[in-house]
Amino acid sequence: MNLDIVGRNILRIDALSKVTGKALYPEDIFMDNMVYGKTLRSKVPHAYIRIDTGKAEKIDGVIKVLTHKDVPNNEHGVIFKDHEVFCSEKVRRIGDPIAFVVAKNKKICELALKEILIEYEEIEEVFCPIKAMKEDSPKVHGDTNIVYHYKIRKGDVEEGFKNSYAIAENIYRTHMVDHAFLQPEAGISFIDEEGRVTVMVATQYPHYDREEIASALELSEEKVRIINTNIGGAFGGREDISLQIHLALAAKVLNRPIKAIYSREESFIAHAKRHSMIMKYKTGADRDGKLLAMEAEIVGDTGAYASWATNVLRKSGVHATGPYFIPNVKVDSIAVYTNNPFAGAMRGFGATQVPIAHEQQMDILAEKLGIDPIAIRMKNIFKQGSITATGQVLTDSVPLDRCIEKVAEKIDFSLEREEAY
Amino acid sequence: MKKRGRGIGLSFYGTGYGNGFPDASKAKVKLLKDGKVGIYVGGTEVGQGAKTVLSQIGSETLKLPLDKIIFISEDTSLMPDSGTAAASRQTYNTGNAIKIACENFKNRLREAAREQLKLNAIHGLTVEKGEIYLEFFPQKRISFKELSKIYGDDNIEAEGEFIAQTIEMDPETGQGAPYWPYTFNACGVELEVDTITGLVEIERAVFAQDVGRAINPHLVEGQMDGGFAMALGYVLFEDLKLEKGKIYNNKFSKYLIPTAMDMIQIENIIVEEPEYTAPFGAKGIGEPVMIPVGPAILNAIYDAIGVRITELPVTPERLIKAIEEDGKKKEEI
Amino acid sequence: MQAYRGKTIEEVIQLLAKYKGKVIAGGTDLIIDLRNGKLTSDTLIDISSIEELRRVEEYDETINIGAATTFTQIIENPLFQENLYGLKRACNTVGSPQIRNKGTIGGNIANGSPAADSIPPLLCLDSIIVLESIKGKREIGLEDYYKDNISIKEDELIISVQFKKPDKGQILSFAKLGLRKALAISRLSIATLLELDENNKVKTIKIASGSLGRYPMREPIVEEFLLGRELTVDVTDKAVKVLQQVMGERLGGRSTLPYKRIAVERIFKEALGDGLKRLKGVEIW
Amino acid sequence: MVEIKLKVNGKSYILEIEEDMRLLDLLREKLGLLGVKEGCSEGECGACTVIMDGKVVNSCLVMAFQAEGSSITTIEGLEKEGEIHPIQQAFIEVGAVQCGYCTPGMILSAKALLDKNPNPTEEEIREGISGNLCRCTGYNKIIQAVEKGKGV
Repeated sequence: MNLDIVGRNILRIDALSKVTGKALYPEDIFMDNMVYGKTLRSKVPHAYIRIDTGKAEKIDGVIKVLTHKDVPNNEHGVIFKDHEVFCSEKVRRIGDPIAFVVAKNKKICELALKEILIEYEEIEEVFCPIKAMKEDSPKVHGDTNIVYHYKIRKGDVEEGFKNSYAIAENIYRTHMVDHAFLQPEAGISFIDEEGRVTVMVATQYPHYDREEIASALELSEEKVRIINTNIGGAFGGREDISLQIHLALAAKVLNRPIKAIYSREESFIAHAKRHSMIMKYKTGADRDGKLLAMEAEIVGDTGAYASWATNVLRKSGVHATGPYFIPNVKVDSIAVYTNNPFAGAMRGFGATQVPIAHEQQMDILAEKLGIDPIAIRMKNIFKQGSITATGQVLTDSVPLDRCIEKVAEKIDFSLEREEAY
Repeated sequence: MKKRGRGIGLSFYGTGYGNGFPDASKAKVKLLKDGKVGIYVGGTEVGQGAKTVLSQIGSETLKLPLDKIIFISEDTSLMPDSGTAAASRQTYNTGNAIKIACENFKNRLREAAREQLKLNAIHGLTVEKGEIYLEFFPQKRISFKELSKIYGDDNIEAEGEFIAQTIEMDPETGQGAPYWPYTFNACGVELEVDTITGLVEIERAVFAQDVGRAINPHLVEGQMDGGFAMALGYVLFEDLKLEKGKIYNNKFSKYLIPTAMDMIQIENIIVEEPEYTAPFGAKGIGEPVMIPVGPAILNAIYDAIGVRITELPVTPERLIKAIEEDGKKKEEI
Repeated sequence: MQAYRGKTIEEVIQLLAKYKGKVIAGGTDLIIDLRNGKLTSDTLIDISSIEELRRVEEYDETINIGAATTFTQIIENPLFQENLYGLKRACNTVGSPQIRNKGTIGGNIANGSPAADSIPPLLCLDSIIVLESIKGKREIGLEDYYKDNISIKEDELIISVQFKKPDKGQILSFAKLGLRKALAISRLSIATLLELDENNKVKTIKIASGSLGRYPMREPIVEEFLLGRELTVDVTDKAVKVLQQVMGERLGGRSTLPYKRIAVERIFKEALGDGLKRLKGVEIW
Repeated sequence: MVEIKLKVNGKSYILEIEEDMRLLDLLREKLGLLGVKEGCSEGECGACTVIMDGKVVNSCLVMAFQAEGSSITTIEGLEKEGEIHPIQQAFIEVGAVQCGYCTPGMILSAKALLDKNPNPTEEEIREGISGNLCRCTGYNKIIQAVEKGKGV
């Protein structure tokens, strides 16, 4: 292929504006007649609430206190509409948004937040996903906490383990983490010259934001406009709605520009986390190190809201084998609600957690069989034409063997080397 | 004692929303008034380099220098939906959409050129460097600029849509073709574990990443370095201290991400093997670059000290505890 | 809020007498506390531009570090490159370049944090804090300040921290355990001041710890154990056990104890080993 | 309100400011220098780094009134006669920029380092930028950019 520009180290087209500090992020935008907004969030993980905004509304400089009563359609969510724009009756996690204060400046916003009275009637919480799966556990939404159950049933794992010479069994646990992008959430909303509710925000998916805002405000999508500014990192943390609907609603109600900027602390409780997972693995191989069977039960804690839980746990399930051909596979990958911070997309999206398990399983088997970690992998890896656990044929571009060889050329993993455990 | 260990981690990663969910990217290409070309897509620049890479794909398809391309991806009132900047799908999905839109746009240009040059047909017309000309009679040529003068802004345009091919999985057996394409990688690390403090020091890392084809190698390396650092934080440092639903480490003085002093030079190796359904063979790597690093570190820790750490994060405290418990277990035996 | 920028010590103590305000120098802790609401104050009095407070002075017998002297100033001062190197090293582990450029030694003292990096070396030097108010000057031992929880009165200003210059043969060392290599709050730290006699026996030993108790403190039992002994591997191992015993009693029941008790060995040996290395040019651990 | 005099990017200002304003707020809101970013408000991330009297500081941890009489350089002050600074150029050329949020502070830390130590080792560069967090790049391209900016 004769390529002129593909494959070349073209300088980033946004680099100049970024090295000179001219690149604008949402908090860098100032408009005439602009006021500020700030979110009141739940302080408890599970409770029925009663909201009294009366006192806050009387504070000089407070323009409006928005609550669920002001939202035409008070629901959103990337897959299930299980988030409320503002909690109406129940909070399900610490950090759930309850109200949005609009005031002349940030200080008055802070002051008003303190004057909104929330009566919490606390209810039993559940933080452990295993416990949450039980029938008698407190329910976060509806009548079950199980959001999703993905299964792979391929071959006969019992038979596979019976024929295995070495078996590794372990439970692996990964934790919730934060994207920690450098630019905390911020946005500014206004009504543009064509009457559209416009939100300038740093988002991964502007058209999705437009859809959610239109739905919540019961407007047609043409009446909503998203302008993406520069974005200070995302890594999956800017997929769910954070302040977009709050800002849009405020602009629509007040017909003037409103700006909101999250502090770092608020950013931590506002956006999704990486799913923590409990991964119970059993992997069997024959005497030569050929994998014969794998069984995995993966439980992912999606916290108080589903966000991408179905897709994340599906991705975990599909990738549970690792890049290896295994004839007999049984996977159960389950997403569960709890009263923890909600989990959603983060770099790797469920496929980042499972290798913590399957790659250690490979090394455990290698040790049991007395072969080195490269050898056991080379025996089992996907190659062109391999069939995955879901029955998909990898027809093209499967250079995993080359990747391994490149690494093994530089680092010696053989068992004969000094210091090998 | 300080003990050294080596570990390897592999991973594969399926691109896109997956599972038969319509994973569509749209792109629009327009001839602008000064002969420049506008590419309009909803693909977001989050820092990964989407604007640059997608512009390169447009530039390559149109055989038009980058400075003649205006890339617009900010305003929903101007650009079509190109899906989310996630699932490592922008290079592959939106890249394909741009390529298709640019091919369609070239045909629109050829049509216009045929009319203006009074030709019988469009075949044999080459589009290159801002001109359309007849290969076997190059005197017959017309520039983008001239066309834009004749047709005005906004009149020559084309769209392109790419929908990834995936198949929904069976709910009982999980059989199906959920993602496409798949990306592969391997990471090896060498590290030192201080068995007294529980601190882990990465000494060396070799990272090989399949990219199909690298549209922009520097940007790929930047992703690999960044993915490594994020994985390092994931496995060794980052802890929300979540207790009863409350995040106690809710600020950067407590939630520790790696600093420049915690990172090392990574020996990055880009492995190319073009993927036939991808734009110029390029696969997305934004997410894969973080995945094999964690397990490589964990395997290296085991290689160093002979203790399996099965719970993240491997804080010094947890590591020391694991060593202690392992010691007790071995004593009992 | 009122804000004053003090130009002289005299002016500041007058302001303090009048307003009982909060003194701000580097601001690296204070501004965070103000933001978090951990501290409220109607009056801030800035001392960061008072030259007298921003310098290190060497006298015949003593060294005087002005309270508003930044960590960077200490790191760059030639006085702390030789046997007082441990103080430089401690200051160098504070936060980041930005924090070291602003954060001050007086701030480290006033803040009272158990993890303040500069304190253990100063404790080894038997430092004294000099305070001044309109009522006059007052000196308190740095060790007593922590141990006896002596509070700095609202109208008092920390002027300086002073210590006797150690002999050339006395080496100040410092080691710290942080969870990452920069911007790390110390999990635990040890400073030592070491001198050997002609028979390689410990002639002088002062040991101070950070984050092994509610405040930074001297470790007299360990000092006593080491005094007069030769620093063999065995003796040092025993000293570690003594320290572990002492901290065990002190931190009993704390969830962080089991880890710190083990990890302290590395940090203690690192500090002591550094002293020995610089005295004798040998590494024993 | 108090009145302060200071120099920012070579220009002298006399400003009326609120007592509880931070230097960060002054630079962003009073002077419109939006290249100064706020990422954590506690001196950890370094996005608000500026050079104050030759030294890098976190402008979120300096009260505005403390800046009286000082000379401040922000990212906006590096351009001279329409030409960007060689370190900025180096950041562009080696690909040291991703999301860009840490970039202004990072460049200022790099500049302050090179002003003081024109030929730093890799270790010294890592230390020099250790007060500036970056979540995107893994720092290595930034180190490379500083290496490239040496001696120019």
